[in-house]
Amino acid sequence: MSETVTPTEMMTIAAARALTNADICFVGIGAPSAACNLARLTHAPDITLIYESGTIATKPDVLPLSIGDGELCETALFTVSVPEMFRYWLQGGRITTGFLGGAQIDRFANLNTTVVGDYAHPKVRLPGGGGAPEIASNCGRILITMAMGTRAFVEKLPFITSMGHGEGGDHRARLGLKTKGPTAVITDLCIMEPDPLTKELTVTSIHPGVAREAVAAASGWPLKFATAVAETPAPTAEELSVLRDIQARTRHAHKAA
Amino acid sequence: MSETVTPTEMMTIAAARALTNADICFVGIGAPSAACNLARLTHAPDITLIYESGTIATKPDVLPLSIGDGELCETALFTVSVPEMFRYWLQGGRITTGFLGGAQIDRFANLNTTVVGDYAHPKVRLPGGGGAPEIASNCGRILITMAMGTRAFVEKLPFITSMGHGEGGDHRARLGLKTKGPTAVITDLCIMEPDPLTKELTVTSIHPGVAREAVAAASGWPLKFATAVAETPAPTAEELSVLRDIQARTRHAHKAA
Amino acid sequence: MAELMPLAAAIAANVHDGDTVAYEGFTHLIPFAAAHETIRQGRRELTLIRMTPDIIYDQMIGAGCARKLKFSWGGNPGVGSLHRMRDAVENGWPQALELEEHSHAAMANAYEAGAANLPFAMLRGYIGADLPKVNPMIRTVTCPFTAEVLAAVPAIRPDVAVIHAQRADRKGNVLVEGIVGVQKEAVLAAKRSVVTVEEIVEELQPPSPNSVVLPHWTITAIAHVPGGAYPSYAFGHYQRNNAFYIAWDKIARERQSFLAWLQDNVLSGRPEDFARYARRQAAAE
Amino acid sequence: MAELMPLAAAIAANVHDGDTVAYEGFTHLIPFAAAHETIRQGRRELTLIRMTPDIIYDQMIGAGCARKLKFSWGGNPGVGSLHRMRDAVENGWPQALELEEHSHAAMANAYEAGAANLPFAMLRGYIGADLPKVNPMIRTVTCPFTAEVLAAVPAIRPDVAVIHAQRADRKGNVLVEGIVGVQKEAVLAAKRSVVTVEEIVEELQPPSPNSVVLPHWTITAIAHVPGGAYPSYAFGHYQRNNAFYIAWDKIARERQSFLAWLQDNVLSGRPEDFARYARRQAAAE
Repeated sequence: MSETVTPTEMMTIAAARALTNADICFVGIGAPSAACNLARLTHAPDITLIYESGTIATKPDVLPLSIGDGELCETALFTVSVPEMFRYWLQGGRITTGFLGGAQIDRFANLNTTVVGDYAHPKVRLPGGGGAPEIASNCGRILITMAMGTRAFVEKLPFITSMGHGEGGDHRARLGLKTKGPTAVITDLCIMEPDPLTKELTVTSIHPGVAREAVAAASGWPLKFATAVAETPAPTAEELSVLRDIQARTRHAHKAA
Repeated sequence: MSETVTPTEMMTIAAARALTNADICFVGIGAPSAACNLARLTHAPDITLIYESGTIATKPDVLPLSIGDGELCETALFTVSVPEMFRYWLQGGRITTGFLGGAQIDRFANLNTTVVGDYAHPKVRLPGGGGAPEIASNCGRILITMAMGTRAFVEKLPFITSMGHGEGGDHRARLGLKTKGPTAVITDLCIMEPDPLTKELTVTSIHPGVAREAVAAASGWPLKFATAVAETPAPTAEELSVLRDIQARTRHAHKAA
Repeated sequence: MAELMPLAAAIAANVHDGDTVAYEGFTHLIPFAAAHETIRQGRRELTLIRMTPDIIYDQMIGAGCARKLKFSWGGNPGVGSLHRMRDAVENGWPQALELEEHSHAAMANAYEAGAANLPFAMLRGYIGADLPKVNPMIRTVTCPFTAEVLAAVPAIRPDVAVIHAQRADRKGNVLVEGIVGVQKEAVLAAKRSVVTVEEIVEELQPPSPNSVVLPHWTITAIAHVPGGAYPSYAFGHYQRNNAFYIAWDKIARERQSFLAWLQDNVLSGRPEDFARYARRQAAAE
Repeated sequence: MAELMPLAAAIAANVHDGDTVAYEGFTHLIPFAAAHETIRQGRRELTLIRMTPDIIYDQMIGAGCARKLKFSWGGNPGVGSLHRMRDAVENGWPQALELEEHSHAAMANAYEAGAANLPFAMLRGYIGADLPKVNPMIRTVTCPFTAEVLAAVPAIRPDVAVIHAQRADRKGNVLVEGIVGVQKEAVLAAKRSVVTVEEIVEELQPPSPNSVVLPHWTITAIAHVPGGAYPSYAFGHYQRNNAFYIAWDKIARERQSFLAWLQDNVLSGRPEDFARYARRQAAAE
């Protein structure tokens, strides 16, 4: 095992720590999937993982490449149709935690995964929202994982794919939402949480070895820092080894034809 | 086997003859269930029988007492939830033939199974509509089986539980319905069909040994007869023996505790 | 999170006077043991919801548990009337019973909407029927694309759903199999849920990945009550006792015979009594 | 009534230029063999509907079959962009592609509404999102009981649905198992349907009474195409070829490499070619 922790590993481990045994978690592909399964294989063995393909209480041995790999169904308690997944389970209010990422985020944790540029004549056509618009509104809380950078953390989104805290303040409540929305943005450099009142993202914890200036420089807007910024605890040996093991199994599995 | 055919047997056999191999049939309990299974066991072995409990393509060996007896599920191709039954299969327009009966019927084949007397202060509280209101509108055609009598075949219904031809004529079309509605009322004395134009029920066939006057006397409204009234073909030996066999098996099964 | 407990404790903790409750099971898996326990505990002023009240609600209504019934078909299936329900509606005995009446399609859609956390259900229904004239809870909604007018009914959101199922595992995950009715929807639509089961197993092991499962975090309490669906049935365990359904017509026809039956079979009974029905069937196989 | 026929005949009889089509399968059971046959037959001006266009629609769009795409997530799952789709949207190659974009929840509900023969679907969705500003097919409906405003989208009613399934019996009844996606809804919502299957059996024998079955009278044509979901997978038969999904990124990135791949693997291919993927997997087990 390498002694150097990569920023992506730190991000995944910090995200995993935000989860508990009581979570019913709607998992996206990539960092969220790694974080959720890391939590399951370390401190939260009873966490319930749900993928939008319909697999409920799944326990994959390797990380899926798609949200519907066979591994997910084979290890699930049961599997429902996609309409049922979105109607009874997501809209039904059964999911405590939704995980989102995106191409771009703004200071109120709104996300863009649709287009860069004008919608009708895009500079870059991104994949689109998928489940995100309703994950963002129907889950009890939202965790976001994204690597930082000024092209990703932007002053103004060209398109709001899924709402975080909208224009800030009580915007969610004004739209009738009863769910919390994003409660943390876990990046490769730091952890941000919305200010209790304004809902503006505020850095509350910086990962070990990362300079405060580097965090500020990686944001496209003037980033707020909490009065007392913590240092994210370094990954434990167990966290690192479990994460690297599952990723090694995953690489091996996906390369086999 | 008794040589005398009872009126109920004649009714059931006449109803069975209205069905074909191509029918996807929504079956109610009682005479419809007997008729549908008689058809399946004689001239229409490939008929698809569906009970509102969710059992699809079922082949019961004994007639069920309820629409959800275990026999129905055990012999079905598959079984769906009740919401799915009413959404995808009935409202979905997948049923070619619905079978209805009722406590009362009027000349336009509207049915009452809700109350006799005022709704708020009923003289007799009947079971209610169950699936009937939407069976009546969503099936390709409706067959009705009811024993005749002046308390059942009435001038005016106290309550329309399910619509037949409403006020007659193009009433169904005016309400946006594209299905045929009742195409035959098969009784213990005769068969009635709606007039092509007025949709008033008209006797088109009288069962063997039944006097035209007896038919007229069993209706609460002045009954119309077709210009050429046929005589319903007498039950064949096969029809009778198959019907009596399944009813004997059924009596035996339901008496066992 | 599902907690495994005795039936009496499960009902006491979850069914309260005045609650809106749905004891569901469409001819199959009807939770009779739970209903009897509710009668024994003397619950009053319940609003009962069920597509087919069946003899389970005939018993609860006759025992005086109910002030209102929301339903779509109120008969003894294949037999005739529900005499206790009729006595309450027609004569107010043992107390008046308010009715909210729908069609099966509307009730099924209303459960479905409840499970989906929608405020109402829509259906192409009630066309040319009189029920919308007497039930103000049947309204309309207009399609914003085609302008078609559809029927609308409120979603069903009970305080408690009570169902019976084949089995639960140690964590409280539940398998329902066969005629599954609206049980899954009823549980997902309800604030709380009580599930009685034929057996508790180590691992649920559904026969198909697409089996009907209710995970433990959708259920409040689970009670192990073998035979708990008798005289209805549990697919894979025991058959419907059609003879009892036929016999019920005579028992329930008169108040005195009903009260005698109630005393002997419910008030003097215990949940464990139901096990004899499960055993008898197993022995016969 | 389902008719068993060769895939070429099934596609020729059911998929016509200008049709609105849904080749469905949510990461699992994606009907690649049917899509390749459609490309070979030179279909044009199709409106393609699919929640996740995936590489199956990347291939059809790149081959020039499509004029419009209705979708909710257009990526190569876990890998990156769909380069052929982006080339059509951004550069109009090989022809311009009109987009109608929804969320997954809206698409899933729209299929469900189509299967239920409703004109529209409602959902608590799109709250605070920009998509309703650019898609006039996202409207609202107001609850007649609570006055809550919900999102509404038109029901999906394709001319043809095309799916892949594990097996059919001789009568044409079809079993789908595992991640069942929106395939059942797509078939029930469509005017016609084509189903490719891994195997034809004498009796369907679903593992549970509640298995996902499409009876023969809901299906127009069935073709026996073992391996027909490759490089996606068929639960119980063969696994997803994730390596091919990763390789597709390079194949599809440039027009020339895509066209060469298309010539070698689709235009010069036959439905029978897919059997080698099913066989290889069977041998490995």
